[in-house]
Amino acid sequence: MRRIFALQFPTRTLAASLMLAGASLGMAQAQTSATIGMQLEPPHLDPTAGAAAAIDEVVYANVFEGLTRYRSDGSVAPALAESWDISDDGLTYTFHLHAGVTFHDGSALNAEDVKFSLDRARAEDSTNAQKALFAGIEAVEAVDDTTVKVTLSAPDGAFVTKMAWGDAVILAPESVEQAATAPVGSGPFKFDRWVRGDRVELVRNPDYWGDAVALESATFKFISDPNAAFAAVMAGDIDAFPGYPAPETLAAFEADPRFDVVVGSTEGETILSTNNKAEALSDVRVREAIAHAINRQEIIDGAMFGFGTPIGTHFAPHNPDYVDLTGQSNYDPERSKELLKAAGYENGLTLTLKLPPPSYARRGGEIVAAQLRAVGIETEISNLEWAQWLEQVFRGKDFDLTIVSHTEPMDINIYARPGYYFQYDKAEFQDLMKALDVEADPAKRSALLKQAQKMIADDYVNGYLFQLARAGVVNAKLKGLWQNAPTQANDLTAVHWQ
Amino acid sequence: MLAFLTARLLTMIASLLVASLVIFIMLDLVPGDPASLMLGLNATPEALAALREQLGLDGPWPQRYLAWIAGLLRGDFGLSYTYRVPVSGLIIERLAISLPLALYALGLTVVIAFPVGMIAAATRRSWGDVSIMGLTQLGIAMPNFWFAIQLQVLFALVLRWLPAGSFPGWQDGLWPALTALTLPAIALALPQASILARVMRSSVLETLHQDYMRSARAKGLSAAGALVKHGLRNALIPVLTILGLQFAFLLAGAIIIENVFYLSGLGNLVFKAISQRDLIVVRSCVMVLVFAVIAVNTLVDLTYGLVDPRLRKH
Amino acid sequence: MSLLDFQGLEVAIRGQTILRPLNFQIQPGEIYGLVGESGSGKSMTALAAMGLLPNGSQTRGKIELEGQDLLALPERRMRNLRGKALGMIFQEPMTALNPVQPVGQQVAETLLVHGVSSKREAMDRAGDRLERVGLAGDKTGLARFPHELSGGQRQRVCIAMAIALRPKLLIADEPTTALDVSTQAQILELLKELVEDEGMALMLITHDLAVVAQMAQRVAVMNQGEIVEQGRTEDVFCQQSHPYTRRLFAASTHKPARAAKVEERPVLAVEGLSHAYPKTRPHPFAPRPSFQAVDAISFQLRQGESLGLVGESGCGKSTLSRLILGLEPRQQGNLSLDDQSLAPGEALGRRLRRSLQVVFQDPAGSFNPRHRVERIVAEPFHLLDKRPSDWRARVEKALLAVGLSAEDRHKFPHEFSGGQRQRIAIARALIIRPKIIVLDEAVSALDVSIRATILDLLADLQREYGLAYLFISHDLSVVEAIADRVMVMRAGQIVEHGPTADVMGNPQHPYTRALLAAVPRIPDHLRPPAQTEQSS
Amino acid sequence: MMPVRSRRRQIPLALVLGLALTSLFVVLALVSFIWTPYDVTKLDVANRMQLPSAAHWLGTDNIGRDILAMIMVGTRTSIAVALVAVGVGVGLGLPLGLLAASRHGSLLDEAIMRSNDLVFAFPSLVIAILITAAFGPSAFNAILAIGIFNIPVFARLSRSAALSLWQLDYLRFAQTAGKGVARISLEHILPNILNILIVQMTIQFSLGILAESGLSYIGLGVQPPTPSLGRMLADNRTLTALAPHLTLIPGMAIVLIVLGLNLLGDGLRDLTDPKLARQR
Repeated sequence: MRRIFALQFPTRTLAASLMLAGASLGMAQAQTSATIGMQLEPPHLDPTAGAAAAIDEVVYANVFEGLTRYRSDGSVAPALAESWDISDDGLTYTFHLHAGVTFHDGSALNAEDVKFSLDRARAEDSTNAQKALFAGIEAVEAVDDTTVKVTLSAPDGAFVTKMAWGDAVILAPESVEQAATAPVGSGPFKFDRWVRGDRVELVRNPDYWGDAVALESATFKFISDPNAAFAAVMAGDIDAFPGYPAPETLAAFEADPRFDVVVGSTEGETILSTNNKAEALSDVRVREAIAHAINRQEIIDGAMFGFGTPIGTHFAPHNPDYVDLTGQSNYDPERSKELLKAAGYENGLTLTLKLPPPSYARRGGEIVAAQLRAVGIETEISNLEWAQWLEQVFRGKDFDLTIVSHTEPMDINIYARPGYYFQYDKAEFQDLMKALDVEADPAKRSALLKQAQKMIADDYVNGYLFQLARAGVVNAKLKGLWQNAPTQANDLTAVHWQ
Repeated sequence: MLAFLTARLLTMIASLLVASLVIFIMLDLVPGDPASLMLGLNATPEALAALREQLGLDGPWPQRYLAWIAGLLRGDFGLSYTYRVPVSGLIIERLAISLPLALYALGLTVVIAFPVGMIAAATRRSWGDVSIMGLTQLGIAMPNFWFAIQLQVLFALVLRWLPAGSFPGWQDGLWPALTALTLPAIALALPQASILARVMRSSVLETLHQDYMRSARAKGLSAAGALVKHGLRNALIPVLTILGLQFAFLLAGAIIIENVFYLSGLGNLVFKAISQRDLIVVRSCVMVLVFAVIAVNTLVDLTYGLVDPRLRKH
Repeated sequence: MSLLDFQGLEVAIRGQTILRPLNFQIQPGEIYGLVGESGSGKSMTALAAMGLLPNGSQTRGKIELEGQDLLALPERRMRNLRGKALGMIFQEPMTALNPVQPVGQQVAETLLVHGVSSKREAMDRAGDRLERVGLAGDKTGLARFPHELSGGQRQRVCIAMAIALRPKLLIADEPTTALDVSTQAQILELLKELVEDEGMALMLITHDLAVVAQMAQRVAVMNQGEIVEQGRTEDVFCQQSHPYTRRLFAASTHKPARAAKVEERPVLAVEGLSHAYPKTRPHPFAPRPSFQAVDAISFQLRQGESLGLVGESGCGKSTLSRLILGLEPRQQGNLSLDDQSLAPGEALGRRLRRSLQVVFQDPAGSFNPRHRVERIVAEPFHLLDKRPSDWRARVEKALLAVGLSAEDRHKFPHEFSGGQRQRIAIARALIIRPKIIVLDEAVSALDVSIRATILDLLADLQREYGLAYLFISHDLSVVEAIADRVMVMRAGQIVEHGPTADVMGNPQHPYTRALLAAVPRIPDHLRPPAQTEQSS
Repeated sequence: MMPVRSRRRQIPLALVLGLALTSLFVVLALVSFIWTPYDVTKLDVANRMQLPSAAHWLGTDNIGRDILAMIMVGTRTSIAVALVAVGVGVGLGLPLGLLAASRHGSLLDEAIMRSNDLVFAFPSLVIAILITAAFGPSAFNAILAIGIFNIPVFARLSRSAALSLWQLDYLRFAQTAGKGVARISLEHILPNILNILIVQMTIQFSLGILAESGLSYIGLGVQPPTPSLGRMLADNRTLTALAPHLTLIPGMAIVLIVLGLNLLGDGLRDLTDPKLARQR
């Protein structure tokens, strides 16, 4: 046994040598470029034709811009649209564009391009992954070069927010074909080259219409293996890894003055999704039993090494309208057992637990399984790739339980879709969402949202685990990256070396 | 010799055809729809149908197979579903890493295995031999990815002698590229070298017992002289076979090592393409790998002719 | 002074004594015969002289080459003598040459190793030497690879390698044992010539008394690591003062007493049997050429009769035996067995197989090493509908009939000597009382003394059971000893066929005549008077 | 004078070492059926990543499971997967090889051998990934993926071994005794190639354990909560630099099992084939 204690030494020597090496590394760094690590490589770079978060993480706000944009605190700000007017009936939005904006290829960005982009997104043959964002648009009209009028079929309080999504960025008709491989946008960075499987390189756009950016160039490097990510950051190959995939190693970076560990929130509600139409799970008592069997803190500690905020409903805790309902589904295994007994499962229950690849799901799944076992629910775990998960769980609805993080902002409305994979079908909730859609008054909206949060928590639709934290490791001298992730983006506009 | 060559070539083509059919059918059976993967959770059915048609995912399989083969013959591997760029370009880009890595590892394998195997054979049953053989057993027993991680921690993170991973490309010169490939090459080569050294040793020992070695001694050659002049070339024949297999393995088997050292090689491409159901890429990559194996085997067969005149006639 | 002087040489390998004190001398320019059966230590004697004993050998005594003790020489100096003063050729020419090197280079290497000439010169001299041994010494001759040469040609290359530097002594260890008789005669002739022309001495190691009789001036007879008798060839051959020498002589000229009654009825008849093997295509689209291994052969074998089939390697005799045994489907020609005629392609049924059994050459490969003798001998019972209930008793009886004990049935084959194993094989062939036994080189691998006892056994069994033998062999003298009639086979055809005495005494076909002429015989003047009487 | 060596037949050192190591792990695996120091599914997040101590002899992993317990059960899993995969290889490869040898030179022989070559030409890891992609990762599919590539190994080996036996006289004799090809294959060939089969089985067995660990490492092997040595490496791989014992211990376990099996194979070969033993 003595021998194994000796294994500890490399850790200490490692930390020491890393500190020494830190100084020299900083000196050698070219101070006008930055390398950003990402776990997933985008399949292509057209944010209007794919759902992959990685697309936006590269191009959002850097290469492409929309009419409006998210800021790091989650609020929506003007982007290409300087300002906008909303008609009294809430049906007509008139956007006023910045004058003199050009695309990277030198052509001017005008109202026609906006009309083209929005029409393309909502067209019959559109391959936009978030087509629903544009469903409410009835007509788009280019009034003059810098004015666009959008007419909605019904009032939509969130329309300006929807236009801030990456899926709503503005492209030129002449370059739309190449957007997937060599995107031409209007943002502060131009696409330079893409070494597939390895990295995407961007360079500063000297003709940018807005404030000039500090970085001359930026590289997004794709490293999927968490261990490789650790090695790359430690070795200094990567200046910042905002969505760092190995939370268990963050302690090492915290102890190292070369690095800052940045923990922010995301829009990712991580839930134990429950198939509400599955035999046993259609019984609310069983779902409640599961909720009480779960020890959220243990999952956050075990799977995320402490990074994450417990949630009791499908809503982001940093949102002003959030209601903390965690107490309603507190950890109470005895209550679980009683509920199960009441539901007729005192002799046990076996459920499938299908887990997609991210570590929150894989690790969390093992812990959830252990916790459920403690109250008498056996789980059969199967680890799935995303493709299989989509096929079996999301489309096929062939599952009892799964763990997934819903990263779209403000997506509580998915509970209003009876055909959605967890199959929650409640007319009252659907009415609630309809009311929300047409409500523009902020106070009333807030009340409706709180009511919705409570309703799904009362029904124990899913097991609500935690809000996914966005833990990133950043070179201590690199400043200006977003702390939170209101949308999936690595906005480099404010990034600079100290 | 010409007859032998054409026969080998015909067998090779036939094998490739059968292999292509097997690959195609196998991949057709893999469930998972690339279109829905690309459009994500909120995609509408119409959008999916539109994309499916764009990607050419519809149609009966024999028709799609023939289209694929026809494309291959023209050097057109099709467009990647996800990347939307020609597959051939992707493969060539990746081979620029995988091929040098495989060759580097193969070179290391030979450089380590040949002398080690010969020394062990020459000093058989001595303590040197026993410890060399013990070490090779250890080399074979190590999972190479585990070994790779240990190498990475030690040489890249603690000692900082070599980069932890990534490949800078060849444009910055030979040196950075080589240093970047050194750790992965070692991780790949050591188990292979262990295997080859053992083969080398037993192959050399085998020749030591041949009659012609006694003839050589009777001519006045020393034991070592006989080994070098008559034993080696004969011992090389089984070694060549193994070497051919190893090259094929190194080209395709580096997937996990590429992961550890975040290299974007061919293995990495296949791995990602499978998880993204970019089956057109998977299909072509597997085909390229199978082609490589069959080509290398054919090459090894032809090399036998050079080493062994007995095979030249047929 | 003698050229090579063995003074009390003793050799032990890993503690086991191989050679007891040996004392003999070889004079310059003479041919010295070392004769003995396998395991007598004659090869070890040669290897000791070359300094090439296996690892772990211990030696005592002296081997002096012109007064210099070879055993005391360091390896470096010994190496200088090998190839230069001492040349050696081995039994297996097929494997004695490096398969991946042209023969010219291999001959030239002898010169290069000793640094006596430049590379160019060495090749020239290699050409000369190859010509001297009867091979083409031009460019193409030098560039040929061993696999392109026949066995006899390869042995010539080995000789050229050994004599390239005109050694004082050439050691030839069974140089012709692996060769056909006609080739053997040529190689022996070559060796004789070389000794005369080059003035070197030859130490000829062989198991064949006739070869020694033809070649050697002086001879030593070895048995179990000892020289039991030595002297001038005439003296040793005529006087045979040691009992072992006498036994060896008797065995090598042994003719079993045969008194089987030959019936007229043929038990086996072959009519126009032909067989061709496909060869590899010269190119992928060419028609497949074939090789006619057996070409329209017809003969009959009568009950109680021994029919000999002789031929050199590659003449098709093993294919013929396979066809008769039904191991290969017959392409052409009828086979009738026990009055039942089978058309081409028609397989032997179990019933017919009962009358036909076989004994093969290799005593080691003839048995499943994991089965006990009992199970091995009982295997042919498979041909009966049911294994007889008294099968153990029958196995015992068969073992007793071949001169083994009943207890031997519990042993494994590796616990027996080569001769005993051949007895087991015969017992196995006998067990279901066949009418015919095919003896496919059945005694070729045996030492002469054992061979003689097996031949006696075969004769006894024939008399007792009225067996018919088809005796296939490359060795004319063996066939002569046992066969009533003999067939001479060459290139798939029977070239001569008749009663043994006629064929041997008055051969008609030129091939038979050449074959007979090539067989080494002990000349009459070297036979002791008593032996001449005994053999007649 | 050269030293005299004793003629006593030595039991190879490799055999002794290999047998010791292999039986150690087999015993560990067997004991795990009736006893493990802790329940392998019991989490103790508060006490995770502990170094070896009296309470946890080999420490705890990243979610607080006892490493010794996981090694014991993981060994069992790894052995089971590799064993069945070898079984698949022998079960299909051996009959194919024997069949091909008995019909040497026939079209069937050619077809069997060509398909073997074809399987060999496929990159095994890629196919394994494809299989799990198609049917989902599971122990069964891992076995399938590893087993498929064992088939040609055993087919080839048994064919060439059987072919050399078919040259022997006792097989010819068995034919003259009227025995059919199938019966001869079973009665005469199988027992005599068993020793080389067993040697190859130990080799493939150890390769199977390595392959399972590789598949599990990329998440395609045995699924949680069943522990496997490869998944232990995968689960803890990011902690290699911070808590080395988490990957060192399962890594060493794999090394030792595979080493044990390889030594066992070597030793067995030396023991059963004295000719080779002399050379080695």
